[in-house]
Amino acid sequence: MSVLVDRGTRVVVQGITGHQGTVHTRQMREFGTQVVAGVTPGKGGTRVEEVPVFDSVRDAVSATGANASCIFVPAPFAKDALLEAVDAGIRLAVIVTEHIPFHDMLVMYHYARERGTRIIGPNCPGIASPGGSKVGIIPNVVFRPGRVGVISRSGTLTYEIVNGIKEHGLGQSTCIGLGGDPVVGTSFVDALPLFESDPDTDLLVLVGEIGGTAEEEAAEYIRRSFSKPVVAYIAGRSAPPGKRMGHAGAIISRGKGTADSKVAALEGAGARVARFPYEVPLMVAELAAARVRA
Amino acid sequence: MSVLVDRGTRVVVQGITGHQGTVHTRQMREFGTQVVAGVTPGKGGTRVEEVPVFDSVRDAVSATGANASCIFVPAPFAKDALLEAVDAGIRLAVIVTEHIPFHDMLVMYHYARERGTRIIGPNCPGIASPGGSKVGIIPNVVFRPGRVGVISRSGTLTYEIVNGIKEHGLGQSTCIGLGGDPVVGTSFVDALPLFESDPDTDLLVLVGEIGGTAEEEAAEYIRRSFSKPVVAYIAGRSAPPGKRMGHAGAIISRGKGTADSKVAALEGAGARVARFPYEVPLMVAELAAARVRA
Amino acid sequence: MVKLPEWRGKDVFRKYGLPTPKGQVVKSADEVEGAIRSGAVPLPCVVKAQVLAGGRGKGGAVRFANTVEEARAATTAILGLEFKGERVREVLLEEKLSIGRELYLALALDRTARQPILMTSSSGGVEIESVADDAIDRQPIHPFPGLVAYQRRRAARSLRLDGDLAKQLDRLLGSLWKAWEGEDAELVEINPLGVVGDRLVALDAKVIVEDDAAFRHPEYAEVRDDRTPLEEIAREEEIAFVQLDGTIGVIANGAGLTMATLDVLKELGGDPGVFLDLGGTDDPKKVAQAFLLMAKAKPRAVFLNIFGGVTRCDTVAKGLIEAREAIPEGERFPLVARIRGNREKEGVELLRGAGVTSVPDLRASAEAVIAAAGARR
Amino acid sequence: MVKLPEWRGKDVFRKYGLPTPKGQVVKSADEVEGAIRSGAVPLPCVVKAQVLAGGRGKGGAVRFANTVEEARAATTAILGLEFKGERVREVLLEEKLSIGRELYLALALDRTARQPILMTSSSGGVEIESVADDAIDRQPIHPFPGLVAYQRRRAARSLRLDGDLAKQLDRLLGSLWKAWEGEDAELVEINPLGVVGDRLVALDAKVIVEDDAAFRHPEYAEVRDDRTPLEEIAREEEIAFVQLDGTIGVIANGAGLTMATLDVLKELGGDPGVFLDLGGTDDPKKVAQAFLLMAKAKPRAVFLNIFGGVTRCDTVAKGLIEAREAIPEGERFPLVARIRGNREKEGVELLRGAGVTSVPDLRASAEAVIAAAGARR
Repeated sequence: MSVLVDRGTRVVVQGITGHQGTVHTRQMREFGTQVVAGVTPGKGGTRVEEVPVFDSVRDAVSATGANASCIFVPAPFAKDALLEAVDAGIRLAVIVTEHIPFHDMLVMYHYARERGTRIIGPNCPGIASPGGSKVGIIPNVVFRPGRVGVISRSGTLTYEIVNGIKEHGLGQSTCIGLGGDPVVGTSFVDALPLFESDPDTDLLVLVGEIGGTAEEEAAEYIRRSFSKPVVAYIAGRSAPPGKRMGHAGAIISRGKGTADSKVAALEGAGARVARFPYEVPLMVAELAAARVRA
Repeated sequence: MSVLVDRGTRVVVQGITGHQGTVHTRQMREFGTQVVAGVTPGKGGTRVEEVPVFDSVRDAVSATGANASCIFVPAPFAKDALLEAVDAGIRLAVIVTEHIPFHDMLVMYHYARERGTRIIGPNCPGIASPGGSKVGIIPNVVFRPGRVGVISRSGTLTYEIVNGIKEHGLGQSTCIGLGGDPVVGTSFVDALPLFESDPDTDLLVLVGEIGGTAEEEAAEYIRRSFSKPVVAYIAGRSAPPGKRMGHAGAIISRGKGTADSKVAALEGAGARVARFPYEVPLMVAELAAARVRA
Repeated sequence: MVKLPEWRGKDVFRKYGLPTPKGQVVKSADEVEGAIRSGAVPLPCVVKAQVLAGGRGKGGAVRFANTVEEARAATTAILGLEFKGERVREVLLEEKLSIGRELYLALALDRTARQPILMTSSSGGVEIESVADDAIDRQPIHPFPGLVAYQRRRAARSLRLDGDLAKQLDRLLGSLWKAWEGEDAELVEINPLGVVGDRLVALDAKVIVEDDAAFRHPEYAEVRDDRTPLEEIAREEEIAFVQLDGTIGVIANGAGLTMATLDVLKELGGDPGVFLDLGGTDDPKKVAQAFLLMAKAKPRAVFLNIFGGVTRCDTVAKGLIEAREAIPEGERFPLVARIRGNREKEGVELLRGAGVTSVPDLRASAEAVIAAAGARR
Repeated sequence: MVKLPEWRGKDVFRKYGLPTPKGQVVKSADEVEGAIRSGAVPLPCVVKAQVLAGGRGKGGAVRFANTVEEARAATTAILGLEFKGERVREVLLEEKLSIGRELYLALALDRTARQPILMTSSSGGVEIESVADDAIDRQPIHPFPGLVAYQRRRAARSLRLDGDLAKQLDRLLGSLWKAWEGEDAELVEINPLGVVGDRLVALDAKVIVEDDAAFRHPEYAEVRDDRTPLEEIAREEEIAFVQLDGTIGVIANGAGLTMATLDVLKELGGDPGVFLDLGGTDDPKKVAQAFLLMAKAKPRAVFLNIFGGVTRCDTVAKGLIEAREAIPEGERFPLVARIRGNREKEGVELLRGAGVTSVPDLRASAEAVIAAAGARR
């Protein structure tokens, strides 16, 4: 088992004919993902990386049984792409696109949620379960099947940490990059219960960053309802207030969203919080070893 | 047991200080309904028929634990009243108000449904379960506890038929007046499963009328999934096309919505369809007697 | 239903940026020359009767004109018509366009889904009822995000429009949606939507505004509809009132009961002529008003069928007694009453005092009123 | 973030029908007389520096004037100020109103609920952070129906407004919601909202438009923000770039990794001075552009920390090599590189050819760059 994706996941790539869409379709297929369709309006009937392209998600779903979507559509059109996916019955939508206005995302989030479609992202690297399926853009090379779950607001930093886990001889159950925007479809507290109930996950790595209170809410959830060991890292300890640090969501504003507050909350909830990113794999390895001994 | 309402139903009356609101608060209380609160903005702190009045539904719910609302608010303000009830956590909203624009009702319907609040109405007499609770305006005198379920698009015609059932020595489990508008919160197909699974209902009376295809859809549902005997009556056999017959929803347009089509569908589904309204109680009595013998 | 005449529907279209032909409405032939000379109506032009019924083309209610004189003559001819029972009072003069394909486009209500539905068909220009079901594409629109881009793309595909025409359709659908919402429409229909060279043009316009939203649209207060004069009065007095062909007037309370009463009369061989639903009221004056209105419809007999709830039996009896005195000698009618339910005893008592006996059995009372009305006309 | 200056925020308010004081913005004292004589600014008036920082009142950046001469003098004085590091370039002259109560009103984003949130407090006129939590009423607004009537009533109760003032608030909140949506705002704040006799007036205006919606708002393209000149260039070149106080420039890919790199430097005793997130790119030119921008910030040393994914290691190496040649002599800097991940081998090879050694261990490479930057300033 894994979280949200598995070998049965059938992916339609929205925006498949764009450069990113094409490159990552190839990489998803190399990972082992069943990419069954692509969509680009006006390009129906063509093929990209052997994958048939359709004019609409509805056509793609009815022809191929796609049940998940990976969205690369440019920001001004991403809202429409997501609504189309939801209306076509897609249950999992990974939105890689960055710079989507949060006003659009508010509409997308509520529309999807009220119809039972889960959004991951936007502005995210997606989700991958080694040996299973990947929907998104996380490099294939960092993975190795294993029992460590990872949830993160970052992209590259996640690759770095996931790779570190691999280099320490361990592997991942499922890794989810939630995205760096202020409004995301799936937050830590939405993802935590999935890992809690996943029998393939023994321990969890949580990578947070400054801005908002998602980590504080995660800490509260962990304290009350999460039974597996957690190793956390928070990026942005040195960031000044009032500045957006790359991610639209990474900003300390009006005194809220500091790294200190997040670290304190997570430690209070019993998580081990690393000071340096390279400590994360070490802590994971330690906990995994303890688990084996126990 | 009963359908949707019972002794645990705690009603807030929105628009309680209006004439209708006050009159029907009294009658609901006489029926045995727990009317726990009223709402009229600006009248908070007063009392109507011994019931405390609040400025907002939120205040009413937090003070009294109301879980159902009966809405008498005038049409231009009904949408707001319903949204307020939904946001305050009300799970059942009976909207008595007539002449609500269906454009407003589209918003109300989807907003409520997506949050798990059931709407009955608008332009409806409401729901009553004799010996249990009544939310709405059906006259108390027509009822008597029993095992006949009633669902109807009409108001007065329903009273007439329900009264006839009483005069034939039988009684009702639950009676729902769905309302005469083109867009209603609960339709026949929404209500039928509730009666199917209600152990207190032995047989069902369905009172339809011209306009729309709700009866045809009900027939399809009955044919496939409804196991109890059904007696039906359709009003408007003599109505000409293109004319609204009192109810906003009662109109034959573009060849759709005729009584003939509805009668044929219901008969095809195994329902007994009465030619005259006064035949309905007779048919019910016959079926009830057959059931007792069986 | 507030059915807007074509010219007014096109005014609505222009308000929301939908493309329409150049044109002007006139009420007399004398206005024709000015309309053409001013440039408002280019020649050659189409001259169209402004009536609500369909099938104008075949019925001689649409004509063509190449000159001012021809336009004037066509207008005179059409203004003299009575089209399907409706007198023509207004004529729309419009530029005559060279039409390529004729498409169909409409937003209507899907009662079952509780959603607006976008209907598109490349078989436009004919009555939509005559188009095969699978030649019409239907897309439900969720009221919250509204008509979104992917749905507009699908509409373009279903109409086989691409390139710039697809872009025009995209904008046009945006406007159509705004018109649907802004006007509280129950139908917005463009049939046909013409492909005129490289442009899309709404050649006809059907806009029906829902009655219950009238309070938001005072601008339509005086729109003439296909109501009879008495129905118009009833509307102003907020009485649900429909004139039919028969001889027996029915006054009942509640739409369902009133319909059922008409049905019973018909089934028993009677000939119902007026549907009057008192609705819920506890004001005898309102009841009296209804009786006075009924009198004006000159029924041969009237059946009063009340099941008292919100409307109490004694209220109805008081209203009836009040009305009886006010009805002019020549408009009086035989009455059969059946009043039951809330305050039945008081109501029956009051009626008896006024010389009216309430017959509690529906069938018996219906038969009595049929007898009172006499043979069918 | 596009933070609008007060006068521009008030222009937005007026566009949506929100009540504001009469006033005019000036850029020189010479414009003052005209503004007053024309009636645009009644006397007595308030003279306010148009800066983004708060606390203007205490800081001498708000003054009062009873005559043209006083207004001119106040304008001259304020235009000479440097307020919290920001030079005053514009001054807003406004009618001086007799203010009763001062209220607080704002729409902001609640990230957790993924909803806008309406905040109201009867303790307006002070920084909202200083107001007790329970003195602020918070209502989440669902984006679909928007800010509805019952929520506006609750806001009126929380602000203790009734009668006509409550009606004014109802309309005002309708406008505020339209401004929130129409301007793609991340904050719309009125602090204070003044009760002026029997009127509500927005005495200040804070409107922040979200960056990602800039494509829908070309009208704000030239709005001056609190970015440094280099940050402004970076914005135009679409590079995530933040100037800090320290000496070490960091170029990394991905916001999280870049932040983490800064953190590592700081933890190890270094002093990061520039945050530069390359983002995802496979264009060496884009990488070169980033290095050239970094050079302009004059760091004592630069740390290149790449984990290759979408951005490949060889692309970064090529960009670096391209940039090195283009950087002017005086702007060159010592570089420590750590490149890992996608095409690591190729990238390391290329760098070695250019005389740069990639240190794969994060801690070791961080310590190397700290050493290269020398002691803290």
